[in-house]
Amino acid sequence: MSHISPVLWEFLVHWLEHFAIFPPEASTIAPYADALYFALVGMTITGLVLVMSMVLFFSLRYRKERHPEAVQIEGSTLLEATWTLIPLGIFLVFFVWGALLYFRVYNPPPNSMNVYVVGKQWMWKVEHPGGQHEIDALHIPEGVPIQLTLISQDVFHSFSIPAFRVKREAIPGRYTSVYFEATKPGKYHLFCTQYCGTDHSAMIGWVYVMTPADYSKWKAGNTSGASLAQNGERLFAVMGCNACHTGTSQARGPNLYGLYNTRIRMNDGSTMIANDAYLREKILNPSLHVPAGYVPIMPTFQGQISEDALIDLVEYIKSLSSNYRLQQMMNKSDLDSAQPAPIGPANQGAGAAPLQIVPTPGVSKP
Amino acid sequence: MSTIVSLPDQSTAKLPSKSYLNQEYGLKSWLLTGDHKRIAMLYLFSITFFFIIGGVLAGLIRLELLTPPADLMATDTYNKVFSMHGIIMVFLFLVPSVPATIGNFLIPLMVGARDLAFPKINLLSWYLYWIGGIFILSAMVLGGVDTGWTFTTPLSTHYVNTHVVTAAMGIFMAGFSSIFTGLNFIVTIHRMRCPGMTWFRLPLFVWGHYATSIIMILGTPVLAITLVLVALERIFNIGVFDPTKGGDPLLFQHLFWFYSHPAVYIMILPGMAVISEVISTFSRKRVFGYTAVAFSSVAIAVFGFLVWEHHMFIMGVSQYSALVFSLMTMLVAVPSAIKIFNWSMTLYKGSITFETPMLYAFGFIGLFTIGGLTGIFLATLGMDIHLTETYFVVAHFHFVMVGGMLMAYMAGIHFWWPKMTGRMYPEAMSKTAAVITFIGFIVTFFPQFILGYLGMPRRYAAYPADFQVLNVFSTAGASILGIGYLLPLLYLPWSLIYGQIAGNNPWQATGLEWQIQSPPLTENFTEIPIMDHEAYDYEWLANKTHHEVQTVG
Amino acid sequence: MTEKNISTHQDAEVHVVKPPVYFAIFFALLVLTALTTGISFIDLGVFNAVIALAIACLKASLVVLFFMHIHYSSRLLKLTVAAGLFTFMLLISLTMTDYISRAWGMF
Amino acid sequence: MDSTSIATTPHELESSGLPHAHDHPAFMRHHFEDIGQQREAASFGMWVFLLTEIMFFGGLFCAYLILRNWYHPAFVAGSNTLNIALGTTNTAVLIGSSFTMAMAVYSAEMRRKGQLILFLTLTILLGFVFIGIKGVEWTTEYQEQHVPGINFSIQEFVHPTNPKAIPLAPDMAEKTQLYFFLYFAMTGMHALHMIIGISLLFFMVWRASRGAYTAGHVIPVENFGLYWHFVDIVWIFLFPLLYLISRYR
Ligand code: HEA
Ligand code: HEA
Ligand code: HEC
Ligand code: CUA
Ligand SMILES: [Cu+2]
Repeated sequence: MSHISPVLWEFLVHWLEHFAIFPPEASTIAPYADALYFALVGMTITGLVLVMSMVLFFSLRYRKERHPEAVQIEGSTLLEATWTLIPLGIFLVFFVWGALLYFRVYNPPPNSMNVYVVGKQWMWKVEHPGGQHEIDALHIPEGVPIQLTLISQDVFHSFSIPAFRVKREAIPGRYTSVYFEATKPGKYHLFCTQYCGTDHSAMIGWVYVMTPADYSKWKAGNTSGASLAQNGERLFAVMGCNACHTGTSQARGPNLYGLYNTRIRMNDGSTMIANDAYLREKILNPSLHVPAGYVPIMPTFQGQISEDALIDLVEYIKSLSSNYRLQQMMNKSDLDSAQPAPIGPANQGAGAAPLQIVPTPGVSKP
Repeated sequence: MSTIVSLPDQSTAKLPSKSYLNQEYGLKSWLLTGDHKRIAMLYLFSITFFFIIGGVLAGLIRLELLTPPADLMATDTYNKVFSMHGIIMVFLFLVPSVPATIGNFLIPLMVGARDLAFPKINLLSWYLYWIGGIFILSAMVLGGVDTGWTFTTPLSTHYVNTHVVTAAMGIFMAGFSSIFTGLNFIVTIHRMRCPGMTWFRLPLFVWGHYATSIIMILGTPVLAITLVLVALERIFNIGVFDPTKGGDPLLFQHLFWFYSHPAVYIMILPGMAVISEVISTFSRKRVFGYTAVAFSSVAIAVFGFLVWEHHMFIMGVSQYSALVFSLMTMLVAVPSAIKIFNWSMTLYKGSITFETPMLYAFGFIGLFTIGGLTGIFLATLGMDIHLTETYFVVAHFHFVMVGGMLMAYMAGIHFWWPKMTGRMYPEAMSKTAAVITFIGFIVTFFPQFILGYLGMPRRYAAYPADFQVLNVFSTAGASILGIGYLLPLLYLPWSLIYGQIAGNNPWQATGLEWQIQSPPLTENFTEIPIMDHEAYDYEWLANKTHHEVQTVG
Repeated sequence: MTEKNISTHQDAEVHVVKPPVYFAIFFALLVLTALTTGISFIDLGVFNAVIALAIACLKASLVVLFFMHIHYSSRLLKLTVAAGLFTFMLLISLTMTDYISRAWGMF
Repeated sequence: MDSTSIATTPHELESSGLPHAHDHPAFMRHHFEDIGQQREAASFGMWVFLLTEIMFFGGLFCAYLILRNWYHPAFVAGSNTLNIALGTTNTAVLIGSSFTMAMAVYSAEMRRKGQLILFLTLTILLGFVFIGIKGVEWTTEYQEQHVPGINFSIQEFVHPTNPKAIPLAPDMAEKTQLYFFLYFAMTGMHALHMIIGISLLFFMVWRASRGAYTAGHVIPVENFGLYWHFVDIVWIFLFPLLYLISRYR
């Protein structure tokens, strides 16, 4: 091999080191996707072999030298039916199979840990409920079902983690979500796959899957001090929301406690679920859907508030489940929220204490 | 029912003294012609021009992707290059490729008419094509467009400051050019068939173009109005497609893909039309299951309108409507399968020869089957999540568009070259080119499937080093492919002067177009023919030898 | 098909529509215009939209059938018109499958 | 019929280029077999063209329907600022012009030159009246600052001067901009078609005065009629969608 020039040699070594033909399988989704993939590959090979062997065999057997006289054949309804129905049946199997996977990936189970992702030209901003912010990186614990709630601040982006076989577009104006559960600690590629302008190809990063212990350490070491809900609480005051949403009966705006995920009646008689999308929509286009019994006097905050801040507000409203916390906020303007909140997610704001939201691996199985 | 058809001796063939090529001389006689055959030649010349530009851009793409970082050109430049590559290849090359050249040339001949129904509109559509082309070229020269060929909003409306409006207007014009082509075809096929030419005596080529024309006239206007909205939105800063102003970017996607999905069938049906003719001619047999093949074209055209949302599966469309569209996509794939199987069966008990067009046709069958079946991967909802926006999609559509349509186009050009010019292309050379193209193609685009499953995103100027090996393969393949396309670019013009004289019916094909002189007269038929046999009646042809058609002069 | 009527253009005889028909249609269209404007001033809830569109469809059909002679035309032209409407409906209805069901399943 | 009937050799090709000898009117194009075929091809061609026009406007209608459902109050408020009297008048005018156009076709078929010119001119006049009224409306909208991208202001919708109008919340009032954008896009596209039509009409009057259409060659008049009626139909739908629907909410 000595006659190969050293430069070329170096190249070859380099390539071989970086050569892969199959991505790592690192989520609970991946085996399902791969199974589907191999089934599809199997179908393609079968179909191709079938067609090509017909073509090859016939063109050898009936080439002019061997078969100078063509026999005219009209066609055959039976054959037509066969090759209509069999491919149709095969395709339908894949339709059902694919649909099941799709619904699984895009409908996160309710117990999953929520991480917000904001896409903007040209970076990913990840916000953990505990207030940890990251850019172009995502740290997650292994073995925990995770829901990403994505939104874009400008154009379409797409959050793709090939090793997990999941991706979802972050679109402007609306939340989208995707679910996965990492299975193998490690460092995986993160891409923006929807073309988003000049630096589209630089909108990449890494996903770090950590053992739960490592993850807790990381979390504690990276917290910015205030959880999303706490930030939201502050914003709620700063933006003047609490001027109307006082939580009292004389208030101009409706009471927001315990609002999240309830079904509310609108003034046109329809009902809506107060989910993340609804809360976000209320802040930007308040008069689009007006709850029964109110006049649309709430001002719009469109253009005055970033997607990050919206996420904080939404998190905050989600975390409100009793009057207690609002009372507390009204009384004290300092954000000392060391007091344990009564129930559930509301205690995310509990300062530097480890967040309760991360379910232990045993509990997390969907 | 068996037939022996042997190829005629070409050594005695002479060029006719009078033909559409020498009816009149001078630039003006070409630029103001109403003759569909001359317009076809004008188109042939024009789309070749744009194919070279698009091909050179493809070469630049591949060169840039040879190494992981964006070193050959800046990311912005790269973005402009692939956008222009996509726009030119789709709107200025592939959409008009077969219909406007071969279709334009042959449809009147095949239905037994003197010309298309509206010769002036036909000429107009060529001019519109060029106006569109000039708009697009000027967008490119003035600084480019970097939105991709899909013009995704709000990127294209509010976030880039390149020449989106110019390019959009270019596509608008090119779109109307294709609408007029489709209009002409539909009217001609309905209204200009010669006596005895019933629907089921029409060659499958005509059926394929009929289906294509349906899509052209019903789909293209939606693209036109969408682009107008994009342009207005940019100019007046409105927000029908911009969520911060209350609009919905997905509305753009819906309108755009309402055209652009059916448009991919504009880009394949004429190719399939060519393949039907080629396969049947070189196996000396009628196409197996004629009616099934004919109706599957129309079925593709109609069902093609029901599946557009499969380009938006992960963009936040309703999951339920994604179900509907995935199901429809599975249905629309079936007629293509029907065609593939019927062509394969046509070979059965044929008497097959392997002329160049036939080699390209075999290439088509193999590559389109792969391309089409990988379309099923993408139509499968859960799989699309992983594969969409990666090189898998790039590989899929190059397999169907380059491996499918471009192969078919090459097959068609070679097949009808003797009819169009009266001369044969060099046989050995063209077979070499066909084989080179096939090998080059596989080496270029097959690795991209693997890259796609690895997760390499499309439209990336720079990529992680893990992906380099396969990209090097791809670039190497593109060089081979380039040679494969360069060869015909050289030997076809060469054959215009030095090629062997072909005679009227060098392939001994049954089509009406082969029964007249090559190249044909301006008025095609001296007397309108009366059709008394089916399109692929080789018995009729075998018994017809004593009526062998003479050329003029 | 027999050899005789193979030619596709035998039915070229033109039906000349007489002015009284035009007058009648013209009058009907004016009446319908007045009607639709009038009804729009009455509050009928959702039916305002339904009626307005129904009248518009009626008017359009009158124009197509008589002013544009489709009533007297060959089946091909009738089918052509139908094809246009059909594709338009596809565009609307299939786009709607997305918009209508987007909020579904968010329970 | 035997295969000889596929005559392909030019036996008696005259240098004049006209391939067949039998008599036909001068306006017949040589690539048609007979005048019936030409006529059928032409009217079918026109219809196919109108199909593309349906889909062209179809995209706009689709956008309108979706956004209207989203921002219903804004679209109602926007719609309520339009002048219903002018809209109705315009509808009547356009229907009238369709009628005169139909009569023009009839006159051409009857080969009455004077009458044809009369009706074509009337159609032009009514066309101009339509554009004129539309122009008045557009000017009002401009004065009321309702032209998106040029001088749009939501003032009118947040603090309506009309006591009967329901004020909109500012965020909803913003969305009236979408209504007006689509309003201008749709009426503008429609008016563009009218202007093209009127230009063609001028040309046709000139041709008619030279007797072009009253010697049996009615195809151009007929096809133009189809186009004109189509433009009328578009308006028949625009009128209720833009002006009438939900006046009362
Ligand atoms: C000529 C063009 C062409 C053609 C014909 C097709 C044909 C098909 N395409 Fe493709 N497609 C494109 C051009 C084309 N496509 C382009 C340009 C894009 C990308 C646009 C962009 O984003 O830039 C795209 C993208 C694309 C997507 C979106 C991917 C994404 O962005 O996520 C999807 C998803 O469903 C898809 C599906 C299909 C299907 C199901 C077919 C079917 O019609 C294929 C049917 C054919 C077969 C199925 C093969 C024959 C079958 C057999 C021989 C039977 C085999 C036997 C057995 C199974 C037993 N295509
Ligand atoms: C008809 C359609 C068509 C055709 C024929 C081709 C042909 C080719 N295409 Fe392309 N391609 C598209 C349609 C087409 N493409 C579209 C729609 C996109 C998406 C754009 C977007 O994302 O917006 C795309 C994107 C695309 C990409 C992805 C870019 C990206 O996402 O970052 C790549 C990368 O390899 C590529 C490569 C090629 C190659 C190597 C060829 C080769 O087949 C070309 C071979 C031809 C020639 C080379 C020219 C002829 C030869 C000569 C004149 C000789 C001299 C020239 C040289 C030696 C260079 N194309
Ligand atoms: C001027 C008073 C006012 C201010 C300031 C205000 N709101 Fe409101 N809000 C209202 C009123 C009134 C309603 C009910 C009517 C409506 O939806 O417009 C409402 C409704 C809501 C709802 C929906 C409640 C339900 O029951 O459906 C949410 C969520 C909300 N506001 C959040 C906020 C947030 C977050 C802010 C600050 C960024 C804010 N509001 C500021 C008056 C106000
Ligand atoms: Cu963000 Cu691509
Ligand atoms: Cu598609």
